[in-house]
Amino acid sequence: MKLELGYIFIKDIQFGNVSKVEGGVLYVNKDELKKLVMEDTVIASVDFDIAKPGESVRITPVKDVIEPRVKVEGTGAMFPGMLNKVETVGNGKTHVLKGAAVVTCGKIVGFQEGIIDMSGEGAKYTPFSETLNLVMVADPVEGTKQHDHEKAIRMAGLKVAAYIGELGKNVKADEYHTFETPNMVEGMKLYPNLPRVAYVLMLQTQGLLHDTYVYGVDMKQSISTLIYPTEIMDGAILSGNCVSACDKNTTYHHQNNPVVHDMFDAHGKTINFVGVIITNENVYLMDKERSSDWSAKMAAMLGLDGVIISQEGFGNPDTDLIMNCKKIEAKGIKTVIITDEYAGRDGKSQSLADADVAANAVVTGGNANEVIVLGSMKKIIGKADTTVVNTIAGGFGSDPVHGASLKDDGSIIVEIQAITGATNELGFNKMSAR
Amino acid sequence: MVKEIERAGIPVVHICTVVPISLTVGANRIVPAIAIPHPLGNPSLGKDEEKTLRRSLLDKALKALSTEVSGQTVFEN
Amino acid sequence: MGKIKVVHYVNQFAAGIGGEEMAHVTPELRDGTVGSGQAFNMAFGEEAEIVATVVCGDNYFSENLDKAKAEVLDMIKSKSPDVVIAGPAFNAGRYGFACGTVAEAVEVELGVPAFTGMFEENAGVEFKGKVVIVPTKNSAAGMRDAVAKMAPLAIKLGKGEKLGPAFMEGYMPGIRVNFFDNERGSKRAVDMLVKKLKGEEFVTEYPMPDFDRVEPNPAVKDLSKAKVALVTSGGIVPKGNPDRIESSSASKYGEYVIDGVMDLTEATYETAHGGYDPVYANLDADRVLPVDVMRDYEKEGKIGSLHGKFYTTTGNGTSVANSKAYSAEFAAKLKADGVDAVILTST
Amino acid sequence: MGFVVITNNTMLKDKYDGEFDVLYHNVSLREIFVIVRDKVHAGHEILTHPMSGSVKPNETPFKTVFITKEKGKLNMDSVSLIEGAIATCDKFVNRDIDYGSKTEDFQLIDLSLAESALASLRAF
Repeated sequence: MKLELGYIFIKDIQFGNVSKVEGGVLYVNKDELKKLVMEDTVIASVDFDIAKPGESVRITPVKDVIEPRVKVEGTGAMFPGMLNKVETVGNGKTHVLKGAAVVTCGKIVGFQEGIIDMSGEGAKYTPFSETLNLVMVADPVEGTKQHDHEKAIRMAGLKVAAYIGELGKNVKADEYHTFETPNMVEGMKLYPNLPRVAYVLMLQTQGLLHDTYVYGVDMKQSISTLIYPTEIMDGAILSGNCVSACDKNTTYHHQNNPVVHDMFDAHGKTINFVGVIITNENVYLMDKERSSDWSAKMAAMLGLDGVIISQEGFGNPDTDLIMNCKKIEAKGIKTVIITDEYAGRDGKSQSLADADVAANAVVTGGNANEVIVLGSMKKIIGKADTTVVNTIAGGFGSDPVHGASLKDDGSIIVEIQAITGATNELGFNKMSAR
Repeated sequence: MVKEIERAGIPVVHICTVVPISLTVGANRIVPAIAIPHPLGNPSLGKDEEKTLRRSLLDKALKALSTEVSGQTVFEN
Repeated sequence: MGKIKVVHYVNQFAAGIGGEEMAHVTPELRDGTVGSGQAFNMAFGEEAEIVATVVCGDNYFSENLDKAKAEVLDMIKSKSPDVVIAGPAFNAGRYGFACGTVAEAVEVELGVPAFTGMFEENAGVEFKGKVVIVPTKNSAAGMRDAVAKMAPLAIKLGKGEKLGPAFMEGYMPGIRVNFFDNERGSKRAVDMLVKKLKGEEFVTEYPMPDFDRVEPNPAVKDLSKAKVALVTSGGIVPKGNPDRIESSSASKYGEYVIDGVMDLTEATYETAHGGYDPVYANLDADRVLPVDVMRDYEKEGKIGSLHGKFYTTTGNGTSVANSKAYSAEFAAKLKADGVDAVILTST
Repeated sequence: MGFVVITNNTMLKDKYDGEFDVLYHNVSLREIFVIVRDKVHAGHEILTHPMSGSVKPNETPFKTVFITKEKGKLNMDSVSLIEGAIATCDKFVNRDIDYGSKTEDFQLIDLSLAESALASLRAF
């Protein structure tokens, strides 16, 4: 399967009368977007704002981040099975509004999560301080059930991203990049001497605010399966996760999966990138056993020499990660795992909930418990009062050392787990720990 | 702990409920125990019966101490 | 701003009081430097100064752990230092244990940064996950080298700065510290995998616990003449837990005399362990520490004798490994007492 | 296979009590783990991961864990799972959060995590 990605570099976002992409500027008609979102009767109110790199702006509580893309050629359409019909994507041509992102924001349940600072200390920890963000803040009608609320916000974000992406359909891209995965037989002929390598992508799948969708399927109901890496670039995998800001994979992370990209870079040079095995992280232990058995079995069926396994979320996924690693190593296939750590604020606690000698090659996204101070910002998009900041994962109501997270001057002291994407377990960031 | 005793030059037998842990911590002579809250007992037995059970475990422990081993050995019987 | 105030912790040997024969000396606070402290002051230049030195005998410290720790902490606290240096202990095991204990306690209880230095095979290295330990040579001949490595860390910590990760600052890896690497994680993962596939050396970013092994000792030739000791990680203590052995932290051990004790009863013994349902052990502690049967063996002549003391800890199964330093210590005591064999019971 | 559920979540209890065995305890999340641990030590096997969800142990007061109804030989995996969960619990600092009116949300999430296991649980 072959996909061409055309990058249209976005240098600025502005509200305007006509929605369009022109001269590298994304113009957005706010009213049109509002109308689009308000089609869903669950949404009572919605507003949009723009946050740019370097500005004194804090966005919170962040739910998802989505990159605007549009299919220009090939089968299927963006976000298949969810927003469009379930037709295979990942082939033909796709345009990307590179540098822009749609950020969805708002409280859903008692758990709040996700801070994006556009400048200052916190900006170093989130990749979304470097994107031009169109932020959607939406509230549901009173009495909306939590499940419906989550779905409405998730769908609104996708709709907005697809709408914006569509603006790039007939714009000439600045750069084109081609990604191709030959079938297995051809791949072996092409690179007979390179190690056969695949990517095992673990998806969080546990219930409300903990779900991931593949072509519209709730992934917890699936066994491990195969997918072309280019399908992921076309929005085949979507995030319904709202609970672990630092180490969940937003939809943006999936669209730009860094393991996929770095494996493509090495493809034909040091490795033969065969494809992607996607697997889940369920609550029921027998599901975990079954899914990891299946990943290992498929790795063996594909005749692999090595895999990279990435994780999503905190706690119980450590068990899936170690199961996958152990079982795949037991087949004689070499593994590298990507995780993050909860080593306590002082870095002195056991980092992972599970461990095994087979896991001898580990890449870490850092210690999520490390405490940092986020200076006050001139502008808040969303809400940064005590009901959000102190209850956010990584925040606190009162702490013997630090007091409450939210200070009178608007500055915040939190563990970095509160920051969207800070310790991403796909290896999206440069941060690490030793 | 078991390794430090061994390192000091004293033969040691580890009576432990969770044998994999005992293997992990580096015991060389291992006797599996009954249950975590009562490794050398069983409250559902009568007093004398329970002591007999305890003694059977310790018999195994003594046997382990007087048996030459070359590596990690579990004394099941 | 004035000079950074440093308090230095040393043992009897480093203080020039004497060797093993003086290891019993009690803690003493002296103004200024003692022994190697001068070398630190030279290295500090104008930035920092050792304002006081606490001297304590290694045996006194380890045999009176709680008391000694409290005394040492009080002395250190009285000088309100910005940073505390313990040692370096080089290859002296009990000194290493004391340095690790003091440094950890200073950080946890006084909230003052503290660190130590020692040889990588010192049993006190166990503390590397809890305190910063600078690797040193194996004898005091390496003092100059140790001071050169430790002095800059003392200044950094004394200024209240956070240390970078171990490989950047030169201390032993153990405490996890974040930093920004040159490549993103996914690229590092691909590079690591390529190396692993080629069979080349690669360095994991998070090492799993290491599993070193000790060769088994020869079997006991004649049990009927052997002195056998009981040790447990099941937390059995005299009723009321007189030494306040903590329920889980496993930071110390209990040593109890059982001369004349024939049977552990509900009235006399209990468990201090927090890692399992204590009901059964509290009703009859022989279920964890089988004194009753051992006494029978003794009477029957199956064993020579039951050692007059038992040792107890509360490490739960998985953390049994994390008690190296103090285990080494009571193991040495058992050896010195002529114990021929040990039965270690765990839950 | 028979299962029972150990929970401090009244929402789950109200919904399923009678349908299957619900052992409700009005205790903290950590104490739920300790109850599960003692059951494991007694020979029950854990069926659902005690650290279900990415909700940190200091973030929610509610926890539900499914275990086998039958007792068998001590299950090593269950032992390390529950000991790991308790150790993780102790690693996180108390946040002193007033859950207030949000209690229902936290109960609902726990319920949803638990229910995500039910379909598979019942299949076996």
